[in-house]
Amino acid sequence: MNHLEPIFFYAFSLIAVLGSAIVVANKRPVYGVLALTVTMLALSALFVLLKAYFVAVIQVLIYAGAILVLFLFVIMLLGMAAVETSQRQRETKKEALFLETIRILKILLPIAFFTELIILTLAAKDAGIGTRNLVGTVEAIGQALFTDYLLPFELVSGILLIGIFGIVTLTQKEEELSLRGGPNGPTK
Amino acid sequence: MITHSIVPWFVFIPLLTAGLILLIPNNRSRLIYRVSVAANALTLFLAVVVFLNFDSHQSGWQFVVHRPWVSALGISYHVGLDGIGVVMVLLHGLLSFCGACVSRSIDRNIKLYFTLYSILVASIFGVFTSLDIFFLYLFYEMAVIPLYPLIGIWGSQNREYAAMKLTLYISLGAVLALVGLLSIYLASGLQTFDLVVLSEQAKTGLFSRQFQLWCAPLLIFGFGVIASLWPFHSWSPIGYAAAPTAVSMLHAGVLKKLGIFLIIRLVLTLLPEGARFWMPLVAVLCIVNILYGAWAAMAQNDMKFVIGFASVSHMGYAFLGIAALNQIALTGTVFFMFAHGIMAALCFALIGYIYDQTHTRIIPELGGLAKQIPFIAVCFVMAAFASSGLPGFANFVSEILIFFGAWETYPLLTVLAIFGIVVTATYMLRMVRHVFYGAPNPHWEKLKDAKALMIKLPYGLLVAVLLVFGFWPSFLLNAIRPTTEALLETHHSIFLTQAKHDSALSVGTRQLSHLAHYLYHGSRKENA
Amino acid sequence: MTSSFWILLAPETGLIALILLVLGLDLFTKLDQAKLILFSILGLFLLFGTLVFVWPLRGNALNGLFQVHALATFLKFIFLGAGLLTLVITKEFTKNLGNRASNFILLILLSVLGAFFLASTNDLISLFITIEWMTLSLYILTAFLRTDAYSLEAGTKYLVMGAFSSAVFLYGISFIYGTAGSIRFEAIREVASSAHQSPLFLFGFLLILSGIGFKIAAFPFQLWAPDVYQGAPTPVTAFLSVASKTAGFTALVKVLFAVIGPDALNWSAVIAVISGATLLYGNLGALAQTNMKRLFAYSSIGHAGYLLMGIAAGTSFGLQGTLFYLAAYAISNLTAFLVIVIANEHLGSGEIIAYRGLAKKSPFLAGSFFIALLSLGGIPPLVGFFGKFLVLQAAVWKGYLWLALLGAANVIVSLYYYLSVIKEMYFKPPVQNAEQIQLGILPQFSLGFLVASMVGLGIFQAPLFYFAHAAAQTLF
Amino acid sequence: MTLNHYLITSGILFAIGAFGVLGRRNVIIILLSIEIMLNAANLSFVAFASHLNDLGGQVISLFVIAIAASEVAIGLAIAVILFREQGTLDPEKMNLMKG
Amino acid sequence: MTAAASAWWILFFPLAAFLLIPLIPEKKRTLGGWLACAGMFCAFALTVKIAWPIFEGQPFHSFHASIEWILIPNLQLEFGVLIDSLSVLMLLVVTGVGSAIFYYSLEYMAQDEGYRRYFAGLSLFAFSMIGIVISANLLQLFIFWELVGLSSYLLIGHWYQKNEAADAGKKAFLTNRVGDFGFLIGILLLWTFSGAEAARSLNFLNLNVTIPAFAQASASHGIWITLAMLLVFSGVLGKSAQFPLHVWLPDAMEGPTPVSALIHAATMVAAGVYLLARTFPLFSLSPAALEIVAYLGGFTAIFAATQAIVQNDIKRILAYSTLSQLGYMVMAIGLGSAAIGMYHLTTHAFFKALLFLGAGSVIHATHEQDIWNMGGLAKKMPVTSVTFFIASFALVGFWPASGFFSKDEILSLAFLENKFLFWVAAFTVFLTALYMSRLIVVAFLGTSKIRKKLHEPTQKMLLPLAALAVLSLIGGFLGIQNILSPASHSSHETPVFVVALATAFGILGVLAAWFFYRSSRKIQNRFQTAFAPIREILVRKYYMDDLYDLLLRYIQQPFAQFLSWFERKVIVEGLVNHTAAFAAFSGFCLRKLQTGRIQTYLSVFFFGVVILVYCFTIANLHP
Repeated sequence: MNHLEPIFFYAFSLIAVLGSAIVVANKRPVYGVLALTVTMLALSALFVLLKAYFVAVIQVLIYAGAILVLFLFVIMLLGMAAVETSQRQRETKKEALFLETIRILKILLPIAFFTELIILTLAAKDAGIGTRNLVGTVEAIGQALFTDYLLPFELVSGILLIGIFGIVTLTQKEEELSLRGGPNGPTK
Repeated sequence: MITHSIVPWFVFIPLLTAGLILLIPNNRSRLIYRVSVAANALTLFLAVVVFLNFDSHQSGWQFVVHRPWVSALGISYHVGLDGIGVVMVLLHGLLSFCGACVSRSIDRNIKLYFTLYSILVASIFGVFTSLDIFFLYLFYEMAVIPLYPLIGIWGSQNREYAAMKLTLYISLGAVLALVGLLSIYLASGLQTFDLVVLSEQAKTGLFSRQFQLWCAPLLIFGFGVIASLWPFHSWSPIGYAAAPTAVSMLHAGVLKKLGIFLIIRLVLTLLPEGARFWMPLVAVLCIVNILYGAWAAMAQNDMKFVIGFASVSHMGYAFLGIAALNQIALTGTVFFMFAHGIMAALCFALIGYIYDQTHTRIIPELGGLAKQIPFIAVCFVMAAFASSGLPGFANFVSEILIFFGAWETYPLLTVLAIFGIVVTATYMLRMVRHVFYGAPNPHWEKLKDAKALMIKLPYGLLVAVLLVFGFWPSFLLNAIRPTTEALLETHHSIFLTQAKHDSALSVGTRQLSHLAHYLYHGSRKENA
Repeated sequence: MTSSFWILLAPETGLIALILLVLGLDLFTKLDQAKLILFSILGLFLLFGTLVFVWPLRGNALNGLFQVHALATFLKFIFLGAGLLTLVITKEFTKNLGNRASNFILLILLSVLGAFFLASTNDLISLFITIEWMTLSLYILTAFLRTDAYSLEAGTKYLVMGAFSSAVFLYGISFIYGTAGSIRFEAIREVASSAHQSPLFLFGFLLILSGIGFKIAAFPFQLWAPDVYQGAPTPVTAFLSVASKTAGFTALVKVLFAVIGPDALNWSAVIAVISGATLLYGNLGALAQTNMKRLFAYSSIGHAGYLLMGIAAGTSFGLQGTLFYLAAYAISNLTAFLVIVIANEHLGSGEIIAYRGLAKKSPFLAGSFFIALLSLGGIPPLVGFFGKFLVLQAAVWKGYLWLALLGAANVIVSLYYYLSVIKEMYFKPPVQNAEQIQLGILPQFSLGFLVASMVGLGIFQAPLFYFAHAAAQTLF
Repeated sequence: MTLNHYLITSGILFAIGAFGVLGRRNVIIILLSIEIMLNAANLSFVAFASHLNDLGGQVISLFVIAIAASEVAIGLAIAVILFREQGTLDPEKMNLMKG
Repeated sequence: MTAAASAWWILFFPLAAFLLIPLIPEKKRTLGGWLACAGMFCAFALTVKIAWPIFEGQPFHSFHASIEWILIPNLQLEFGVLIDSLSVLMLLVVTGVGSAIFYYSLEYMAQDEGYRRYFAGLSLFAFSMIGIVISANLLQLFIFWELVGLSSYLLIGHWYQKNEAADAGKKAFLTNRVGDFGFLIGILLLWTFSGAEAARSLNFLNLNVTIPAFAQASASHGIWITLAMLLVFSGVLGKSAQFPLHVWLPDAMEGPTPVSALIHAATMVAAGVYLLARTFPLFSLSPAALEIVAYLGGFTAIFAATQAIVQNDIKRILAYSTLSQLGYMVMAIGLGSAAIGMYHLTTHAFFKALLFLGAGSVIHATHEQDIWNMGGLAKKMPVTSVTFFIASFALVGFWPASGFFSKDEILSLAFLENKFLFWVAAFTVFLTALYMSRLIVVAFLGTSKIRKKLHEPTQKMLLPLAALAVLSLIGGFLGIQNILSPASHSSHETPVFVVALATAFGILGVLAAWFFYRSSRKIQNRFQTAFAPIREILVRKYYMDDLYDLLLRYIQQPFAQFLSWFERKVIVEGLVNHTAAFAAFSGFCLRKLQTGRIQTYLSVFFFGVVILVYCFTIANLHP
């Protein structure tokens, strides 16, 4: 399959890039989520090319299957039309110049960053992808997780706990709050 | 001997007093006042004991107490006195006592006032007694901060602005000096802040000439701020005008002297070549101080502003004495710090008395007060003459010593400095004339003179001290002399080969170009 | 492994136990929220015992991924103290939290737990995860008062910016990993100290630096801080300004000294420049502020500049200075926030102008604030002074005379706005009613203790100094 | 295919993500863009893992996915409240605090 | 008691009186006066004891004693006494005339509110003046020199509630300060010249050796000596009220009259002359300096005398006269004879003190100072008038009064040394006679314009008058001139021409005044209108006061105001406030960056990343 690798690489790369471009370019978050799903799938294909099979599977399961669905749920919850990107606010002339600069920066900066990356990548000694005998099987990864990466593994569980906790805390029902009188902001 | 470990108590007693005052309930104001006066009387007594027990035949440190503190950094609790320190301690003891006495007119928040006052007193004592650069600096900055609330809460006109300006200005000087002090610590490579060790080593050429040249101005101008070296003086008149009486007294009397004291103690001892290089510039600036301050004083209408500018002017003499870098002038400077401290404090105390009675300090509004308040008038006239360098007062002796010394190094500048005395007499007598002399103003019929002994005491004490040391200067000079002699020995040994006189006229350009050079090129090579 | 796993992890284990206990109490009993806070405070207080216990221990666990040494313990002391005092502050803030106060304290406890792990990490990915752990809980805490527009705005801003910076951080880690071949500190250090690194290594390093720069609010990554500090609930602001900043500096110290090494890559100059710019931005920006919390946001940016100054020196001494400064800053800043939270509750406003005449309303409160502000301003004999003294000394030592002078000048600028606050409290009469503010026993005791420690550690610097010394030595 | 190919792909993704975060005025799209950036990092981790012949990179990418999940969860929670409280998802409309 | 010890005691007695008087309660105030007198009498008695050998006609053995005062390496300052014939003579004058005036004051000031203050001040003056006289070194002399300035200030301003008195005291002190400014620099110069660094001394005996040595060391040193001596002389200008620093003396007449007698006529103003005599060995090293001294003295003599003619205040007339006579003394010394200067100083002390005391009696009786309001006093106060006439006689220089001898010495000296100055001096004799006769004619002769009944003062005031009158009359026969120059005096004879000319000028002056002021009003008025411009100049004191006023008002005060402005605007606002404002402004600009918009923040953040990466990687890739 070696000879086909470039074709697959370029194809999936292109899909990933195009997908992400659609994410940032369109106005409707729903399209964005769908485009991102495509990107994720393309990325998982790239992972397969790199023989990171487990990661590829997880990528599809978690990202496409869980995270992006979460996004969709939220969008549905809030209503499709409501989440659409709003029009530009009017700004005063004084602000305009400053904001225009920032707007140009917003386009230029990613480009500049990418250029830097390319320059540095090219300056670094080029190296091929290694011997390719590394295979990211479930077994091998499980082995690594419980030896060299035990601490981060445990810590990630903490992070997930916080994620759950956060959602619970932030979205608890208002009525419960009103039992003790609503919060009054002290910082105004 | 009792005096063996007496020196730490100069700091402890006021600090303990501050603690004690905090424990007294707020409504017992008289008690707070009495405790404070008693504590300051006790420190004054200790100061006198130390002064009398001081062995004026040796130049070394006396009453030394030495304890390790943070030994990894070379910080130790090291206190002691030399001939200069003992004089300053006596001065501060006197003034803090008198300041406490005249604080009877403070009428609100007395507890906080005396707490802060005691902290102020303690930290100034700390500076005069510390032999460790770290503690020296610690106490120095600690002395600055109580001034802010003291002026801001109990001050008079423009107090908030004045308090802020004064505090920031002096702190700026302090932090500049801090950078210099740290450089000294690091450049020495001895890992010690101990002034005694450093000064011993400095005699053997511990610091390179290059280092001294850029480090000295940090200290000279950093400490120069608090001693109101021109053009860093502008906090001073406005600060004094706003401050409550006792604070003006301590500030003009002692705090300003801290700058000179520290320049002597640190720059002259540790950085002799740097001092020598920069002193001509200081000499020129201090002449500006003298004349500028004096003339500006002449245009003032507020009594405190007059004295404020007067003290700016007078500090010029102290700088001149240092700049001359010879023993006569240096001895004179130390004596001058003492004499001027007493005199300036006396002036502020008397103005405070007048202000308490009349609620004005504007000269044209007063007049003919000598009839109603003869005691205050007599004291003020004495202070005015002391200020203008009349023989019989300690100020004359010190000024004449400075002139004799400075004459050796900067004859032309000395002539200008002497002219300053003429101007001084002009504005002081102008004030006496328009405040105390002239037709009595019916508005001030009801003024009360200081009658009770306790009220008279601070003024009388200060006048008496001025006179005693004016007639009998050796009493102080004997204590100072060996120290200044030892201090300048370093200079003599280093500069014996160099040309004797720096031309006072070529002053400035060379120094400034050097400063610019170091600002551009930094000091990195130095430390590497 | 010199000591057994459980002994080394005693503080973390204890904290986890405490969290579970609090969670249990919250879920299964009808314990009053205030009592729950007191319980947590007590628990954290007892945890100091475990820290004292592990203090002399050295060793590692979990395959060398978890390290216990003086630096870790030193930092854990700060984290624990910050957590404890944040809870004391929260106690004064309870009525704004409604019935979710238990969630609030649990998040703070969790955050402290994350910080504990952070102090002990020995690889980049754990470092990233623990930082992310803290940040995630702080997103929630910041937006905690969700109906309050300020809190919500702060939360959103923090979240978006934090996530962006995390991505940058992570991207940087990937390059370090790729060029060094490992995420273990020792392994990376070997690569870093070799003569020729890949440009991508440097690239990764700078991205990591940016990510950490965001956490510590260093120039030019500091823009979020004022808004988030101002909008967050006051206890969170306190926690952000102390614990989160300390976490950032923990990461920075680890990256610079343990991962890169003090002599490699010549990073000292970068940090020095950032330090100077941060100093200027924080202090100059603070000059015109009218809101107390926003003022403290700027001031904490300024303090980040001083903290960076010690690091810029790149020496053990400089690191020691930074660590001392961190502790001093933590004590002083938390004192200030304890006062702010009490004052805000009573004055009904967070504007500086509302503090007028506070000295009349509560001399004790005003006095504590006074001392805290002076300590932050670096006035002797308070602990903040010695911290500044050390970092300035470190800068001079390194030869950054300009930086030391800039730092010195900034002392004056900062003094200006600190003194302005004192001016409002002491020089001006109260605006409206001058009724006395009554303090509870807990804040009274805490303030007393904090003021005593600011003065005490300012005069007897040796204990903290030597502790910081030992901590700094572990990385050299 | 060399390492550089993968790195450049990840760079492009990162830059696009960064642009999305910087330029889009919708919190949900910003969150999506952050996902893109995190995935760019993931790609780079996995590519380096292959290059180094080390499983670590792949393991790390798993952690990243978990972290991203948490982050998204919290982010979306905040987005929901934001919308509920203020009726908009435009971050630029929030500037109560400035200066 | 050794002689040195008695010298110390002379100094001590007035000091003790000064210190004790404030302690006396107001109720027993007369005790204070007597205490002051006692101090002075004791000083006088001791002086006589020291001077006794002179009275016996034996040569006087001078002696010197000192104690250390300030001791610093390279600067030893002593406190010492130097008693030689010069100081003995001066001491006799000071204590003798002083005793008389102290005694006189007992009565004169009896009713005054500030009685004790007055006597304390007088005692302080006596102490300082004696200090000047017995000083063994130049700096010590300077110290007492300043102290007499202080006592003069206090005594002139005795009636401080009167604006004129308060101003006059200030003016006197400050004018003296200007002179002393030069004096101190002169002292410093002399100190530098007085030898190697360690051996320097300001002791007179020492200076008399070292300065000539310095002068001889190099030809170029002469100019330095001249400079130093002129600077010392500037002190004399102030104290002895020589042109151009003479302006304070007429104003000083605001003080009580005995003070004018003692301080501003007999002793203190003569201290300048004493200083010239004391440092004469040094002055004589510089002919140029001496010449300037002589010309300034001569000029002051005639300059002051002309102004005396138009004064109406009895004390002011005498004050200008004092100026003029001091000019004589200074001129005499400038012409090379300290002895003659001192001689005139002595006789002048007698008759001028007498004149002032007489004037004091008149004022005491009439409460009037304007001579035009007096008239006919000779009949009402005969004793006072007789003594006044005697003193005037001496002042003009008629034989056989003391003034005749001393003034003739001066005139003949001038005749020998400098013809121009001789004519100036001689013409001044005419002027002297003119203004004194005018005073006598207007105030003492003619008809009285005072309504109330006048009394001669009591014995307490008359006794000093009588004593001084006797001395003024016979002072020329006491051999005072021999005290200072026993040998040299007989060497040159007074030219008859000089004596005759002086007497003729004197008589001429008397006659002119007699005829003019006895004449009718009409003639006087016509004369006055004819000479109105000149009279205006004289009345305005040659515009000297106006000149100083202008200097102060248009130069010094604006300069002070300018500096005050500079302080406010440039230093405070410019340097300080603008720095603060700059900091605040940069803070303001920074706040602009803080827009509150997330994406601006993010852009800045990312910008920072890009820049950081650029600076530390890309920029270093291709160096």
